[in-house]
Amino acid sequence: MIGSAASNLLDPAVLFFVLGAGIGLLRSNLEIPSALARFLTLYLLIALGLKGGAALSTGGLPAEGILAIGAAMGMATFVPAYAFYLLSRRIDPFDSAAIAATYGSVSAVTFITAQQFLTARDVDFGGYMTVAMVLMETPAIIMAVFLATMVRSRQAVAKAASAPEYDEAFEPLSTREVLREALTDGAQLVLIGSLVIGYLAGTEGKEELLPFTSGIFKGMLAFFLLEMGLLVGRQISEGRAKLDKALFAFSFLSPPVNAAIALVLAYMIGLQVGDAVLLAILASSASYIVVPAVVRYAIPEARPGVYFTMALGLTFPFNILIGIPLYFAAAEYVWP
Amino acid sequence: MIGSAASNLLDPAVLFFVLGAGIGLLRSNLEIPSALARFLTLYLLIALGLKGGAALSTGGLPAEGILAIGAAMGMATFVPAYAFYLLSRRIDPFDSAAIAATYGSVSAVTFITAQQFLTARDVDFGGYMTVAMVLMETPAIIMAVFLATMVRSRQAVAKAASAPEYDEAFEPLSTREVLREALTDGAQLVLIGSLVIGYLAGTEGKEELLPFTSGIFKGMLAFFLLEMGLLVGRQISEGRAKLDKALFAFSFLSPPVNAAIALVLAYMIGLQVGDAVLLAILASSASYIVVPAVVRYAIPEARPGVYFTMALGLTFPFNILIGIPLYFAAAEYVWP
Amino acid sequence: MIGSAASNLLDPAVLFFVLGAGIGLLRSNLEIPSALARFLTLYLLIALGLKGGAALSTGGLPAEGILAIGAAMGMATFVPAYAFYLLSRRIDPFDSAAIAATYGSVSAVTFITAQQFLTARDVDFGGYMTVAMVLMETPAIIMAVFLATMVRSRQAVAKAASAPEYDEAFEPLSTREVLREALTDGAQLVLIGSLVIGYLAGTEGKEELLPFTSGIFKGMLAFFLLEMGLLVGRQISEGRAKLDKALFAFSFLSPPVNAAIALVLAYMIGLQVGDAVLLAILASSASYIVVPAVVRYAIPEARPGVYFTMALGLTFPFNILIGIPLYFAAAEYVWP
Amino acid sequence: MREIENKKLLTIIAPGELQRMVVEQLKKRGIGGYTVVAASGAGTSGLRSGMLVSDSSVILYVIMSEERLREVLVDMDQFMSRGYRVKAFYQDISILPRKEAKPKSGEAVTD
Amino acid sequence: MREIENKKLLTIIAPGELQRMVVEQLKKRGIGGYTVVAASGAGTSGLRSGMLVSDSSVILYVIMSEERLREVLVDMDQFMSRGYRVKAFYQDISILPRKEAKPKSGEAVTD
Amino acid sequence: MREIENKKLLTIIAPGELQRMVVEQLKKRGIGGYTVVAASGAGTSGLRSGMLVSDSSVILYVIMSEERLREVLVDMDQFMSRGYRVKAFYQDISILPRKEAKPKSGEAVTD
Ligand SMILES: Nc1ncnc2c1ncn2[C@@H]1O[C@H](COP(=O)(O)O)[C@@H](O)[C@H]1O
Ligand SMILES: Nc1ncnc2c1ncn2[C@@H]1O[C@H](COP(=O)(O)O)[C@@H](O)[C@H]1O
Ligand SMILES: Nc1ncnc2c1ncn2[C@@H]1O[C@H](COP(=O)(O)O)[C@@H](O)[C@H]1O
Ligand code: NA
Ligand code: NA
Ligand code: NA
Repeated sequence: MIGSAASNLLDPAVLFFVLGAGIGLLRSNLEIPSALARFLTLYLLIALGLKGGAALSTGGLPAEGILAIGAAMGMATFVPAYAFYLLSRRIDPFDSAAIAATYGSVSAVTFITAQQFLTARDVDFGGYMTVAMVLMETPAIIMAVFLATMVRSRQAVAKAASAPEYDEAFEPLSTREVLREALTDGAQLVLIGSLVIGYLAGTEGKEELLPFTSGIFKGMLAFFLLEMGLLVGRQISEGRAKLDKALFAFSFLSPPVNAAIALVLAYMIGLQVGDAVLLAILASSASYIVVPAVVRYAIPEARPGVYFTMALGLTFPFNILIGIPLYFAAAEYVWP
Repeated sequence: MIGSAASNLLDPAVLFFVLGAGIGLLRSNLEIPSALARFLTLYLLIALGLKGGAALSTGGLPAEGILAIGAAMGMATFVPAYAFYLLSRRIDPFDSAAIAATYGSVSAVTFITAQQFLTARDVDFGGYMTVAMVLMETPAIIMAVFLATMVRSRQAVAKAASAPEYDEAFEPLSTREVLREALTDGAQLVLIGSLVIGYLAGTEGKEELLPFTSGIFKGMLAFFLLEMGLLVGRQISEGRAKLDKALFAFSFLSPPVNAAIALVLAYMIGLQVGDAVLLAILASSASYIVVPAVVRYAIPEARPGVYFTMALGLTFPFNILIGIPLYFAAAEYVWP
Repeated sequence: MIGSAASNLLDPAVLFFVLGAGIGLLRSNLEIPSALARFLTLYLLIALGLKGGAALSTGGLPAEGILAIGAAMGMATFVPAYAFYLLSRRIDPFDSAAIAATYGSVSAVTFITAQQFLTARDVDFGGYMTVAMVLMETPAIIMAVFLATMVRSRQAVAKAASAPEYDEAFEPLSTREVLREALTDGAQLVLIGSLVIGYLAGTEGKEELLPFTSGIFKGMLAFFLLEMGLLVGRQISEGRAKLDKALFAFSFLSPPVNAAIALVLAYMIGLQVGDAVLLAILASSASYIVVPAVVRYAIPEARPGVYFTMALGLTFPFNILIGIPLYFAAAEYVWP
Repeated sequence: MREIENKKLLTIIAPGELQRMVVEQLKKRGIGGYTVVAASGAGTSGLRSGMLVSDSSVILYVIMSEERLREVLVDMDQFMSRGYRVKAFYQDISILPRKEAKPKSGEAVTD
Repeated sequence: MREIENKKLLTIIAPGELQRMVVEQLKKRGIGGYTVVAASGAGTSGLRSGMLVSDSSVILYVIMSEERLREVLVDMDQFMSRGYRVKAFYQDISILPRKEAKPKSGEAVTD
Repeated sequence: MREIENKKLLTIIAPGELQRMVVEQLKKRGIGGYTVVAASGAGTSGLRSGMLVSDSSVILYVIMSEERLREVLVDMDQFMSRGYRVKAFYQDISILPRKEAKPKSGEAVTD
């Protein structure tokens, strides 16, 4: 396991993450234009989708894949539920709902980094895992919105009693509006579309795209991780959002716990080791692109300084640096 | 022909165009930074120029090429002339002049997509077709400017009679200024420059550039078409610029008509089938980058909401989705 | 030598520089989004660092390398010293200090272009030359800051005598602040980090990055040189910053002089010809990214319209077009 | 030269994800014209680098008459009381009026 | 601290393709200083996404004295009556005056 | 609707490299909120294309009270007399006040 972790830390992409974090912590004035980070995000989503679709079109969707997808959906429902249950006793309920959505969903970049990790070790995994990833986003968001609606109506009752005039201003979004936002999120649509295109495109089409989707992929990922590192480093050095201790603990403890549950589940339903590790990553990672973008719209009462910081500033580096090799080592230990 | 159209629709680049259009129609909040689209535009122009130049430097400029270029220039003069004649009887004459320039000129991205279509079917074409493309821009713009100047002086006479004080403010640009703008348009200069560099650069230089100009080309094109699809989808869903029915008809009818004329011409002068299809594409496509940029400056009286929307929102998708396979099928049917 | 210069001028990257300069001189409205230039800068620094690091990890650091680094550091101290001594007799001392830093340091893009030039001619060079390049930045900046501090205290004494009230406002930055800025400059950190990552990453990691760092490298360099050409052409056609004749002379004369000194030094310490040419390039090139960014902060009294224009607008094109083949021809003539 | 008009310039600083929401609200008030600039910044919710969609800011500028401004301010106030983190402020401006529109076929008219 | 000056801030929203034209016109009036920001937006001529050169907008900010402003407004009015789709408005600003220029060799002077 | 507040909008045009310096100075004055936009432009020191870090400009917008403004202006004046090429000007704005903060755990408070 130590060997695996060390060799993970020698992966150039991971090293670029560390470099970025270092530059951010040093408060360097390095300015990465936002257009560039957006470009790399889109690129990674497209490449991920195309690869997943291509794998699906050759590998099909075996029974194993359906089980994996089911397990993923299960995690995407279970994680927000228990997260909200635990958190809302201690912190603001809207923040709790937002965190629940964030952790119930996934981080595509963590997933991609884990895929690279597995590929470098010649461990196989199925194209359906990308489908699983895509499908995890929505349940987590929907659950969170329902939780928030629940909180809102509770508070409305309480408020109406004490300050009846405030009530008027309080017209939360209709569920229809929220669903539209969740289902038309740009990043999500690009990913799904690329998955479908990867599935549909003929072999020739795929081969022509290879230098773009595979050749330069590792370099583009390294570049993106440099930027994410920078963002994380700045967030930490800025240290504005002073988080509650409970939230700190949650950011670092829920990932391995969720990964462990996922690994047990994977073992029980008989997934191969690569799929199991990816399922663990899906369960343990937290969304810092799609979900915060939707939640900012759907649960405006929650504070992005809390859920976004936790997902990007704490859980993301944890998984990139420690989580991936840790879950892999655990899986290798258990799997025959 | 149906097979050809279907396989065109399974080309990843075309699928990405459809994906983008879908995302735009869904009014997703996907935000593609403008710097990225500009980057991809420049990239495509450079790659197109380099390839054309390289093809010229090996293939030379045979008699056939000179004929093809002549035919292209002919179309670039004939199309604006007849377009203006037809349109100005029905709509604002400045708009008519702008549309004439737009349709007399070409869309580089349509041309590139058609080249990819032919390459995927192992159909040859000459590097001189890129020269033809480059040379079509200027005559179309010059004609349009002369038409606009004509309209302007007619109107000035009419106005001077009725409202003499308005006259003063009316100092249109000198022809020199307009020509400067047309000839120094950035996109145009980058394309011409790349063509020359592709021609001059030694074999070694070319080979070093291959991973950049050819390897990742298809992926970059797909990415750009995603963006263009998004733009088209948004334009349609926005539906601000409610176009006159005649303009709708023109957007969809003039492309096949121009393509048919071009194919007849190509057949008569004895072009090979690949060159013929590209000539048809040149004749039928409408410029939405270079010409609108110049026209906005040179014919400010025309409304971009009209000519830009027609070229990008209607004719461009028509050609990408239907035009290319249609003209190819027609050519294949006729050519021996 | 003439053959070498001519073939340098047929290198696509160099041709793109000429194209960009032409477009800029024509005052075309070509607008290259700033995010794109920043992207390409970062890309080039990363690729340069990774390659240098990889070369170091295989080639090690031979005695020759240590000598080369020592010579580079010597030049980085000597050039600013003599530059300041000469210039400050004629022009503003703060401007002199800034120019000294600029010319004592290096231009990474000139260095990269020279590496490409050598590679195209199968001339070897060591990975330690990249280390030398990195190490040249800091001494030049530190020297310049000390020079500026010296000038400042001299002026403060003079002013205190004549206009005592002005004095107050005059609180220059502490050396600590300036050093922080110099050492945390973003571009510099990215380069150093990439060098270390290139050194650490396993062979596998390196190979996965190859399509990104080597495959598309030449194309990306050509693209960046197009932009730099545009910037240079605009600066010249704008002609705002009317430079003193002495500064003109300095911009064109100091490069070959510094290169000559560097070549003599290289010959004396027994470097191979490739390393010698690179040392000449390091000595003769002037920084227009890192140093001006730091100097604007550290020596605000100096005018960027002077030192930035000299480095980018005059010395950079001189070296790209004439310097590289010239120094190479000289080295080839002398080396056995 | 034509006479200068007095108008209001409303500036809205909002997270990028909320741009669509704000624009659609403007449309409901009959306002179809606006200008957007990408921004970054910092505030109580921390840094907003603009590097991720979930982390971006925009500045929207809307020129309008005083009457319309009043309506839009009420909308923005509503947004803020629902929890949306937008900033909205306005200033007086003096503007060259738009060219008298000669009605033509083929283009819709907005504010 | 030095005294604050009163100036005018002219804001011009224009298609990207017209930036050069506007800047050259400013130069004719002796104004060499300006600041430009890339923008997108919407108006009567539809969406301007900024994604294509032919589809881009810029905001130009020009700080100047009231006298100069008058001249520039006439120019902008002319542009508009020729059909150019620019918006031009101005506001009062209070500005820290530039450091008294100590004349040095080597740099030109602009507004 | 809540009452409108009167505030000052300070605009600072600065080279990109000085953004950090300006922001840190604001922080010393207790100001943690600001909005930044990337810009290009021209002035006495020539073109600033924004294409290189060493060649970039930013516009910083800071909303604040009149008292704070006074302090910050003194800072900016100091910067200018040290030679830094920043422009600083301010205007009156009318702003929708921020939602009354209900204090929650987990987030720091800035200006
Ligand atoms: N005092 C201020 N001046 C200018 N912009 C501000 C200020 N405070 C906040 N902002 C902007 O508003 C955004 C959200 O602020 P907040 O809701 O306080 O996190 C920030 O990212 C800034 O862009
Ligand atoms: N009411 C408005 N407020 C702010 N900006 C506007 C407004 N109307 C138009 N614009 C800007 O001006 C550009 C051209 O407007 P138009 O000529 O109406 O299409 C638009 O793309 C917007 O950027
Ligand atoms: N008159 C002006 N109006 C608006 N912005 C200006 C003006 N003069 C200078 N600037 C801006 O300030 C920056 C530095 O100006 P300078 O120090 O004169 O070179 C320029 O690059 C412009 O962005
Ligand atoms: Na998760
Ligand atoms: Na055409
Ligand atoms: Na040097």
